[in-house]
Amino acid sequence: MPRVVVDVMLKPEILDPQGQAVANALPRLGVNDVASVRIGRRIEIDFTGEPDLDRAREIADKLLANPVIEDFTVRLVETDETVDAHS
Amino acid sequence: MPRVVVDVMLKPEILDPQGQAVANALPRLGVNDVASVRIGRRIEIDFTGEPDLDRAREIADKLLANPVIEDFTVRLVETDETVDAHS
Amino acid sequence: MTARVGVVTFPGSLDDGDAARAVRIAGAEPVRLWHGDPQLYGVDAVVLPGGFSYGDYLRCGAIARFAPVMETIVDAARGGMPLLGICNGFQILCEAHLLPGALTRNQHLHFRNRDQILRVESVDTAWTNAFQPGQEVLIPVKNGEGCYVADPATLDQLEAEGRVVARYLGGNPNGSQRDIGAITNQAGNVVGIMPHPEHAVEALTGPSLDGLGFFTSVLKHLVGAPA
Amino acid sequence: MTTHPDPAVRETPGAFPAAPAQPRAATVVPQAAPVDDWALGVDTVSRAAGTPEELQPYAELGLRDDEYDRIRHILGRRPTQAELAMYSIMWSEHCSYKSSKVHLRQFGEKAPPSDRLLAGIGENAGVVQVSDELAVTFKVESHNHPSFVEPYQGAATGVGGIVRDILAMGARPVAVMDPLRFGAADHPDTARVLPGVVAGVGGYGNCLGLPNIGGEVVFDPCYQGNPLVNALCLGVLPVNRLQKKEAAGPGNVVVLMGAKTGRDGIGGVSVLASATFDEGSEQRRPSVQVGDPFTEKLLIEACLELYDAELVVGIQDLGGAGLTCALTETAAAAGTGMRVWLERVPLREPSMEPHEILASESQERMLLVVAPDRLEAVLKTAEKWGVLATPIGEVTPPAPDGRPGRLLITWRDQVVVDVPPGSLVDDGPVYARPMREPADLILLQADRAETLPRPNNPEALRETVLRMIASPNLADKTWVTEQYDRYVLGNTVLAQPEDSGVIRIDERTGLGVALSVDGNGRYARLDPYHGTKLALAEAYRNVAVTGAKPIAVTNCLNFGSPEDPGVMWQFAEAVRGLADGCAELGIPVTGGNVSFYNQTGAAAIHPTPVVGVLGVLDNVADRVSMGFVPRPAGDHDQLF
Ligand SMILES: Nc1ncnc2c1ncn2[C@@H]1O[C@H](COP(=O)(O)OP(=O)(O)O)[C@@H](O)[C@H]1O
Repeated sequence: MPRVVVDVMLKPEILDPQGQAVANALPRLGVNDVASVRIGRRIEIDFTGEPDLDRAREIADKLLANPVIEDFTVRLVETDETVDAHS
Repeated sequence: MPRVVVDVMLKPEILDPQGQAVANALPRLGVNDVASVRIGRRIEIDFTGEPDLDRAREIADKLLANPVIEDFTVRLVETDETVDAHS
Repeated sequence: MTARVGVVTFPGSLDDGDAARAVRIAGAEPVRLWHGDPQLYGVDAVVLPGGFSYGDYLRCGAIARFAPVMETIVDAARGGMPLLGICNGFQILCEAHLLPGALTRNQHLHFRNRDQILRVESVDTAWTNAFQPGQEVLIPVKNGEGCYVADPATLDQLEAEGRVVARYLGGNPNGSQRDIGAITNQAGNVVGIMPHPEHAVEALTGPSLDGLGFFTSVLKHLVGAPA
Repeated sequence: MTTHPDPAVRETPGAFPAAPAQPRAATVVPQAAPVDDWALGVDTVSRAAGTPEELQPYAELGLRDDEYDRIRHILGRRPTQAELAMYSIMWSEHCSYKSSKVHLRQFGEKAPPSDRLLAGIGENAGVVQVSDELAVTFKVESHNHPSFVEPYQGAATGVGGIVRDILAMGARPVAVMDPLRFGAADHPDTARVLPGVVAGVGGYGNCLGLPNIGGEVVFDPCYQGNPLVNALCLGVLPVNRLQKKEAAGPGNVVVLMGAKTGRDGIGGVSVLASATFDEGSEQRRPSVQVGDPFTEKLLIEACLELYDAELVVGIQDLGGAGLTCALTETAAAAGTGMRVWLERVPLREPSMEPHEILASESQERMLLVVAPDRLEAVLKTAEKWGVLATPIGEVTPPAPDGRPGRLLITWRDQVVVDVPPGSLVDDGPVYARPMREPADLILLQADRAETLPRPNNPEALRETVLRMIASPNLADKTWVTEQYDRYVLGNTVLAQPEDSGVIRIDERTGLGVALSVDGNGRYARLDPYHGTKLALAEAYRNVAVTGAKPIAVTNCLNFGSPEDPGVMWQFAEAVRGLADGCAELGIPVTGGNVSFYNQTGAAAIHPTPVVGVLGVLDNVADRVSMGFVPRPAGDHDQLF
């Protein structure tokens, strides 16, 4: 059964201290060619029946993202493309 | 320029209190057909030059994910597919 | 008649008992309200206390906003009822769009607890009329997501309308834009504050008694308010 | 140096108390079932009876040959897989205190008489009466190994565990403290462990709304591969709200309340995967316990409401040994039996097997014993607070001849466990392990401070002062302590950087308690007997200088492997020192925790007894703080 994935990221103009902390730590790992790192949330939703994208969009808009500071996208993903399928 | 996206999710057997809290809140929004919600992180990495997947994998393994409790995937995404492109 | 001030308990509220104590010390009657019960039991004002409502797992305050009691509170606040959100309460007020902007992760990424000096900049609100303009107060701050952000236009508007209620002095504890520690709505009845005035109401347990002013203010406001 | 008081101490082959083998219960008549190759998917009691020769991985589970034989003797057959898991857990060092028991007895034997003690050693936590109406309970526990593997979750669940211990006594948890030990401050692994541990202690405690009122941060290379994360919790209860763990009253319902059960921390028993299991073994990896402080907060509020309404007969928290420990301890304490339908346990992963459910260390769970006519009210309260509560079994009567009842557990109508609960709890092995003063001790002791060069000119003095100032062990601890909420609950009278935390416990009268935890591994390494006494004396002094009267002691004994005679000697000396010190000071040890196997390879940590002392202040307004406080009257007396 496909799964709905909602990606929520801070708007580009909002400072992301976590992403910055990671970016600042990279040179210590010998990584010098990263321009920027942004950290957001990935939310995987399994529906009991058919996955419902509109429903998911509504949930995202009301609850999962805060429109003042965040943008989101909603998409369907086959279960074998999910993170646990290939780790 | 394509961007590298690292998705980090808790391993399936690990308790996800965040996802559970969201799932429990949904009925109050009138949503009753969601079976489960899992919440992880989405990390967007922009390289100064060509995106380097191997490099990204190394960063993910060392810094972005906690291998004791998390799995991750690394992939290339065209910038117009990113979250801020269509919100 | 003593004023009745409601204090809401959400699952995960932590400073609800302290807020009720502060209300009592200020001379009002605290009335405990429950997140799942939309009734306000005729209270004259409401405090949304600090804590981690619903674990604060998604975003602080995001889930609490949908509690049944919030619907009634939002309506009452739009009608002019004084409403104070402390810390998590402030986050809930922003999530509920009663106040503009949002509270995000502290810039230094740590939870931080310290005694903080604030300058009270607006004394025209229901919760700060007992202070002198510009008065400096010492109040504990303790949060992990207390960094206030809003777009520049909103920030300019807040400043222009005198709605920045308090600013951090002597070091910004969380990276808040323009050192903002507390704001109010246009009507001045709804105030969100990140530091914890309810922890500065007793000499024995707090760094000062400065927090008491927020609670005595609302009593003053209620007496002066048209019935 | 001192030797053990008992000259006959040796590795005891007959480590078991002379408990008679229990005859099989009449409830289950195991038939010599055909060897059915797991036809039922699980190892049942009748299958176990029919396959006496089946090899079992008891050694991998940490059981010795004689321990396994003993289990067979008790049951009159081989244990089922689930039973084997249960015995291996309950007879582990961690649960059975098999190496420390013989020493810890001194705490009881040497303790001064106390009429304040409402519950002592052996309970989840000691309870001390502090006024006509109020009692307090406190205990310190370790979560060292999990915190090394996953610092944030290890430390967080350490706090969660000790809080549930306090809750189980009927108390509202009101404060925490965290004695911590790390490797060298500049070691890269300390940079991984320390921030994670501090964030975990803070994250869990802050989210529960418990003020953190003190602790320790000590750096020493001996803790490099084995940091110590000890957590203390203080609770307050009305005297008449004291809870019991006894599963009394046949017919009463056994209710599991709190989080769903997952494969958390089942590492120990993962060798028991059933023979039918072949696919997805990847997913059976033992997993790290993840804490959910929000659920714990709801659990606290729900439990307190149940206590106040007098809705529970008995209660026990689920800690390290999960359901196994809670079921057997509650039944054994009452002498009753218990009947449990294991498939009723709400699972996070439906594929879990009986032995995994019994061994799971999933956090935020409590076991309640409830009279049938109160069940509905209990479930309602749980629902009000949004926590799961599920009846999973019932209390059964003792045997007609008065002997204790049996614990009978079924899984989808198959009997998978049928044991005398006391055999797991009380009849475990007890060892008087060999002890020997470490060979290097004489040399260590000979190398006295007097032999160190003294700064004898201003330049050397300056250099010494600078070195001391730069020492991480003397540095300001604000980076740590400001990540902890000290104000929540509004009763914190003293906290960091004071020597003791002071908490007001009665707003009307000003009654309060002072608490300090202290330990010094270096002193204890040099002389475990006096080092431990010094830790006690320091905590005692810290409490006394606030103006409080010290009345009770808790302790967490962090040591290397008990199988190392040198470590065992250190342990015995430390216990003797603490027991003697307490006798001299006239205050009892009310509880504590032993953490063995703190070592990397053959190198043990310094013996690190951490001692907590609790004192009473009739009025917290009279406390004396550390700083100079100008008084209106103008007297500036200060205690040091
Ligand atoms: N891990 C910790 N958690 C909470 N408080 C701590 C911790 N470590 C140190 N503290 C507190 O910081 C203060 C200073 O600690 P320390 O320098 O060890 O004091 P001292 O040397 O006087 O014992 C004390 O109040 C102590 O309780």
